[in-house]
Amino acid sequence: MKFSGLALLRQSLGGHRGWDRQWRSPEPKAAYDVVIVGGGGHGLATAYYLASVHGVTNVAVLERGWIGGGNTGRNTTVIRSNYLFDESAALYNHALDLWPGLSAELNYNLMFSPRGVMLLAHTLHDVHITKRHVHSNRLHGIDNVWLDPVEAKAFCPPLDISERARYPILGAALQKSGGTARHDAVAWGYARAASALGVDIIENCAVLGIGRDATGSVVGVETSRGPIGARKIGVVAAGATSTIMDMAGVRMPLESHPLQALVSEPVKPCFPCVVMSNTVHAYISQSDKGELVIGAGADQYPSYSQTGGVHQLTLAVEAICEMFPMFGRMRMLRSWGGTVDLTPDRSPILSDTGIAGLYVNCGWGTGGFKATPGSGHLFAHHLATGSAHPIAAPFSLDRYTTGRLIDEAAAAAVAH
Amino acid sequence: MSVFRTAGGDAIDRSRTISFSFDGTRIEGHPGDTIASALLANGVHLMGRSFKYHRPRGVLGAGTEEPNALVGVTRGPGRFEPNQRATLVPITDGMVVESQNRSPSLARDIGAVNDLLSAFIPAGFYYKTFMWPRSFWAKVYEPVIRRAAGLGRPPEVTDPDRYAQRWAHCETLVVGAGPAGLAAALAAADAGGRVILCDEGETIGGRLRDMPRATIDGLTAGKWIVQARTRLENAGVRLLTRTTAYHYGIGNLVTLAQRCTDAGGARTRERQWMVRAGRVIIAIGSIERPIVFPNNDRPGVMLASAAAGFLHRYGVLVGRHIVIATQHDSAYRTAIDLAGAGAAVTLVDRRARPAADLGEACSAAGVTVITGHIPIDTRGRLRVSKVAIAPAPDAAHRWLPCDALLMAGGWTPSVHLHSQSGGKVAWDAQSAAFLPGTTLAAQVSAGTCRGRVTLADCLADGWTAGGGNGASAPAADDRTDTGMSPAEPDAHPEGARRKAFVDFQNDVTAKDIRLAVREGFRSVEHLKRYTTNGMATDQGRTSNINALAIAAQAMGQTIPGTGLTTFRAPYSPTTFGTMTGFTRGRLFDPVRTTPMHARAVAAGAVFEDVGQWKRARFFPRPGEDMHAATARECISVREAVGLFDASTLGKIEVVGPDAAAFLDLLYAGRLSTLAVGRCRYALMLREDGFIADDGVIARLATDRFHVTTTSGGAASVLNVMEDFRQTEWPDLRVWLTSTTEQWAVAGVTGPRARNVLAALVEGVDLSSDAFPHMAVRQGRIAGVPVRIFRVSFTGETGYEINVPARHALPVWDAVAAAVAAAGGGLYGTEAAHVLRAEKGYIIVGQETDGTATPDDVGLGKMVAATKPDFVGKRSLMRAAMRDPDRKQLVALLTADRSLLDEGTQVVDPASPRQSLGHVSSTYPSVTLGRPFALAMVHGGRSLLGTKLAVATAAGPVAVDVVDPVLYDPSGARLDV
Amino acid sequence: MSDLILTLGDTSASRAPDEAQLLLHGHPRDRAALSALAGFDLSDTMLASTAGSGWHALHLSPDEWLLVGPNGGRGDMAARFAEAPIVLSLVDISDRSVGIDLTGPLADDLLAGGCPLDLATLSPGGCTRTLFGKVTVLLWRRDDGWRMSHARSYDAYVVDLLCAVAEDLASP
Amino acid sequence: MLLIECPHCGPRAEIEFRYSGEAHMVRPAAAAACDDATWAAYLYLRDNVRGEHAERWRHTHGCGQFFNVVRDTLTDRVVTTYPAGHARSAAGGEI
Repeated sequence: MKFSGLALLRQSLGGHRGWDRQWRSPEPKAAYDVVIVGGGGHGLATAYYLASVHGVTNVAVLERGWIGGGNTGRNTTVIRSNYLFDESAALYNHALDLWPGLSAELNYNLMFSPRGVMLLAHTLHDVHITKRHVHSNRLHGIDNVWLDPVEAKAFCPPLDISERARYPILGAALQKSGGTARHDAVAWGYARAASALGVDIIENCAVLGIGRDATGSVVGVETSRGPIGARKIGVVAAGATSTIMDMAGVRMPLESHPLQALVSEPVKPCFPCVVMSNTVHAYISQSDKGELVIGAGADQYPSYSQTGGVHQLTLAVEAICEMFPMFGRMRMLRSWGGTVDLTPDRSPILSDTGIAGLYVNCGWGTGGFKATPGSGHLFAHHLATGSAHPIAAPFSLDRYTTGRLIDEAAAAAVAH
Repeated sequence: MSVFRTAGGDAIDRSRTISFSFDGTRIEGHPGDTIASALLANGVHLMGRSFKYHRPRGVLGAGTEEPNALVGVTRGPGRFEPNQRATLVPITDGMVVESQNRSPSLARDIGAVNDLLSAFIPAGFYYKTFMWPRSFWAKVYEPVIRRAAGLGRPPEVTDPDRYAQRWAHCETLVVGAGPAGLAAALAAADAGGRVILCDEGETIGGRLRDMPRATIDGLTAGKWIVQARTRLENAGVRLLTRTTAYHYGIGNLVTLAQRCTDAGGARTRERQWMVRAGRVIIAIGSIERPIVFPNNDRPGVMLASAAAGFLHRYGVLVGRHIVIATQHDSAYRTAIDLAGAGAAVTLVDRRARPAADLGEACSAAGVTVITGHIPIDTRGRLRVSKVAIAPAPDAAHRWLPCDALLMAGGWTPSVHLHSQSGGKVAWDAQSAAFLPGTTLAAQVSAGTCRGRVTLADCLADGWTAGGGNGASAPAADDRTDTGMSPAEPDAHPEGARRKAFVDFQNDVTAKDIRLAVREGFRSVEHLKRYTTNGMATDQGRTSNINALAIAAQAMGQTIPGTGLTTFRAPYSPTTFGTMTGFTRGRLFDPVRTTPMHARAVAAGAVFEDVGQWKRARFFPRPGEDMHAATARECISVREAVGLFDASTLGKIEVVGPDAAAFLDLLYAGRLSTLAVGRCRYALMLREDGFIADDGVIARLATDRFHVTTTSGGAASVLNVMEDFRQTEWPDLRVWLTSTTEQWAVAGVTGPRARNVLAALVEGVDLSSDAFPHMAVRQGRIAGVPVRIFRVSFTGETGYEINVPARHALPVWDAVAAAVAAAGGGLYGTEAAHVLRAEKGYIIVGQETDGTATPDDVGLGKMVAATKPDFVGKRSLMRAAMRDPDRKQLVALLTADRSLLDEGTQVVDPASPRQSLGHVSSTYPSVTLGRPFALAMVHGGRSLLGTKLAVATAAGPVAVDVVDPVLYDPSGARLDV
Repeated sequence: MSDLILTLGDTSASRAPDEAQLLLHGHPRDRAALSALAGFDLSDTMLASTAGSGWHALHLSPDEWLLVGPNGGRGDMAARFAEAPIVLSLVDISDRSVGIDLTGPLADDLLAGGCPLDLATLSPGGCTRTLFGKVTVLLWRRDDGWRMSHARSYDAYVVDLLCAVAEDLASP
Repeated sequence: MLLIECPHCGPRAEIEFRYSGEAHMVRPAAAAACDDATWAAYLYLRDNVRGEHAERWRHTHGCGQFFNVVRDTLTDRVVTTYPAGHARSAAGGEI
């Protein structure tokens, strides 16, 4: 059933008994053309674009738990594309181009809210690197502009631009087309749209092994719900990539770390945009429900526990109160943790693997949510055609051997 | 005082009356009252409006579980807090309380129109609409929704209060000072070791305070609590009340939030305790569940336990005509107590045949008992006025008039902290509850939070958990039970169009949950997220199990088969101030200053933050801006002499017979050939081949080197060095000592630098033959032994005088006087950067960005490629690292002599959208008489002498690509 | 500058006197020879200190002893190691850090405001590096209280934090 | 916040330490002679295991020593610690 205000009205007369399952829950078939391992936003988007763009509908998405239950449902939903290097900017901008039309395309309100993303500069070094971003972005048509402190405060009134601060604000970069979206809706919207096009979404289905024939090509997966054949396998399993790839004997340049976030109790609107600070180490926005959404730093050690140290939460809150001292009397309501796959150069991997039929999409680190539509779109191209989309090509695994890294981390210190 | 105040109430001080305002009305209460108890004592039940439908609401609970009665509290300027649970906030004289989420008033709220529209806005409605037209979501719909959402108004001014933090260590931490927790702490204190006992309440006792007729070891409950406190205090137990354990972390680190004072001011308002405990005893009790039936949310409808709490703690009767709906035993005691306090009480039990002795006790107390009935509806706009009861939802009903309706839907053990510790929970059919299961943490749950029912069981359980011998546990007379009788959560069948609330604050109804199940949201996490059940500020304390029961019924599953969402910190909402503790303002991050900092301040320096250091950026004279001051400082260095505080440079003393071999491995250059008394510039690479740091290395003796690092790199360079020393080449006989702060450094540079030193230094021949460029000597200035390095970061003759830090000021003053006498002066980092850039000297972190090799920045000759190995060598051999089209360091001169902005992009005018590189440094230069820039440009060295462009916001600016050494290419000025 | 930083009832924090500090590194197996050079036994127990002829040696790392002694004796002590027959490193770090002496019944509580360490694990003479707030400090338990020392650039922070902790301890 | 038993200083809070990567990565002996793939594996490829993970830590704000820890990455529990240079051990960390 098409979602619309009219449909809601009609259903309200019948006690909303007419709504169907938003996505089918089929038993797995014996084999598929493509099996996507991982039912997060990126995996579901990949399946959707395989079906909608490439006409490949004999597709299954296998999810160990519930769809969107990994980093898709655990992130702070920041969307932006103002990355430093040309390759990264092109990649993230590909996603940002897709966001505005996505709710209509999927017929699911993802609540994409381009309210602006502001990156603060507190030191001359910050100014230096931030301006480099701004100028590089401008050349590539990305709307990232430099603001002086007064302009920054005009856009985000809660900012404390006084000299009182330990690290006073010297300026900011603002990407107005950046913003936030409703994370769960992204997973559910892609799932519903993909399911409608024939994609099988199979939850509670853990992949236990990757089957290969005598030539080494993949032939399918072993799962907790039995063997499933596959001509091609796309691994899109953030937080479990190393484990899944190990089933095919591939070692990955990844470390999986806990990343926490927290929200405050909801209050009336008081924070208009997204603000990030690398020097003071925090990022913050306010959800439509009124909660301040605050991201913490990754814990220093690798872990799959989906929990982290209380000191990481504390550091994030300290930073927020330093920049916004009126929030000292707000209260933390919820915190949670995800598992992020970090690459050595903090740029993702969209790549062949050296094994015929096996492809991997991983390493989005702390900032994968923003890339969801672009990542799915490009990875679908790769799976359908067998070769990387030109935008994705620089993000191959072999860059770690050649040394052709795309080192956003070195340049920006922290990426979100 | 109010007619609803009865005798009793252990929390309040009846001898005093204080007042506060609630929405402008003056309300009186006693010290010890909460906002809720004071309002109820005055007959005020309407305290809030719900989040979505703006339904009128009163209190549901009496404690931390409260979803409805949220208020904003002001205690003076800056001391406003939204979303306070009225059931927790003690009243103070003169405080101002406001209701929330209503307009214009609590009684008449236009938002209540949502309640009429509720048929159109079921769970998840917003995912299905607001999609057209495309731009309207962010511009129209979202702002409206955002304004409608949110609870209280946000705090708007800087929080004026003080917060603190403290680490603590103990053998036993007991969380919760109810019967089980007290017994546990008593036993642990007897056993010895450090014991900490915390409780979120205003005082100890927990639910025991609501059982005045219970006796323990022959004492009434109240007397036993007093005795227990004395015993604990005498045993040295640290007793923390008003203290909530909000986070249970790995390694048994439990974080507590202590509310020290509600008033604020000079006192610490809240204190965070970080407790590392040998073992933790969790005794945090259980929370009563509401009953899900239509219109179960009117003011006056509350939990039976809440009514008991208000009666026993505050002496407040929640109504005169009270109906209690129950499906198990615990409500009977409450019924009897309420009747004893003067209320007319009717008890409606779902069970057809409750235990006979309970019925007899009720009769004796004058309580009417109706069995085999359930509540199915209520009436009353701003306060419940009657309740419909029937044998079944669709059976014939009758109305019972009432002014309070109490729900006793069974008890939910609080497994939050157990779950936070990494413990599993398991469904226990007998208790009809999830109970603590296995855990790897050194913790144990005790009392009702693990399903113990009677008071005697709870005391014994706590006593045993605390290490006591079971036989010597405090003994309670039984049937005066805690009333924690199990009851299967009620899955109220699908009913009429009226709303049966599950999550009161978020307005999630039973129908919403069934709708979500129909739409395929079958995982408990999906259910939670789609309906928002359990995501309100009460964190699902009263709603999670009921929601689960309804979902399980809708799916035809069992409750344990449906699952439970994960419990996450915080245990209850915790202020940011508490989490921040001391870490605010000056204590947010250390400010590091050099020994000469006061002199820079006195000289009027403008500082910049470099890491944690404050460095003097320039020294403006009256009327000068930064450019003017910097130009003057540059001229001073180029034409006379300048003095620079270089103390922040990292310094490491590398000592041992293998020191030279070690440095050969750590640095790209060769240090083993360095003669004693000489210095060499060196690059440290990362193992991936990119520049990590640079500095000057001096050889003080065959086996002793003085290594300098960048200011920001000092700690990481030492870390890398220690890593390789300890783990990769542990056989090398070499040790590292950080001497960054041992030495203060005065940099003297300029054509008159040698003259300045000549007047000051004893014991050093300053002639170029005796003390050439890139050499080190030891001498004395003002009687202080100093190390003098003849190095230059400006292109002029230069000396860096290293002085033991505690003697820095006299030496600095002497040097400064000599510099001034020579016509020079102080210069700051800005001038230093201009001067070095004119010479084409790089700054690591500015020309390099973690992706530059030595060759990229024109320092390929600093790499001793013939060394068999050094950190980063292998990586430099990779194809991409030797690509001739890598970005290379050049200088750019604008044709129009304009100053470029840093970070601007270099382009070929023929293809202006394609970046060829970026401007890494850009300055006006008084020396060159024009602005200039350094840039990293693809294949830059092959483009020297060509023209490119730099893309600016105003359009392309033509530039000449030239060699990066723009000043004194021959180096003659280094030896003036 | 007064030597007294704060008082809190019978508890006080005051500036430690300037002393000579020589950082000695040597192989643990050479401890006997190192002791002979120092003129007194160097501890072989980690986080313990020993004393002799006016000097103390704090064993802070398996191959590291911090020699603390009278300012005037620095040259003599350094000279003892100058022509040593064994491999070692001796570096004068007397100017690197500044010290604060904490005495009185609340000294432990002052430290607990910023120090994650279980202070009860150190008995008199015990010593270790740890954190105080965001700064590395050296703690040394002495008969009459604690000596806390830290790199001198952090001094303002350490003093500010101590004062903040003291204010909290004074708050009821 | 982890509680880590430093082999030299005893149990300490995680904030005194700095994580330093997967343990027992062997730097190719003849680094200059190994091929690009071998070198890339040393630099970047990691087991990243779910379960018991051998890793390096440095007691940065303590004794300054690097040492090894075996920790369960599913529960974050420290299984054992042992000095750098010792072979991996499940218990006690002796060679």
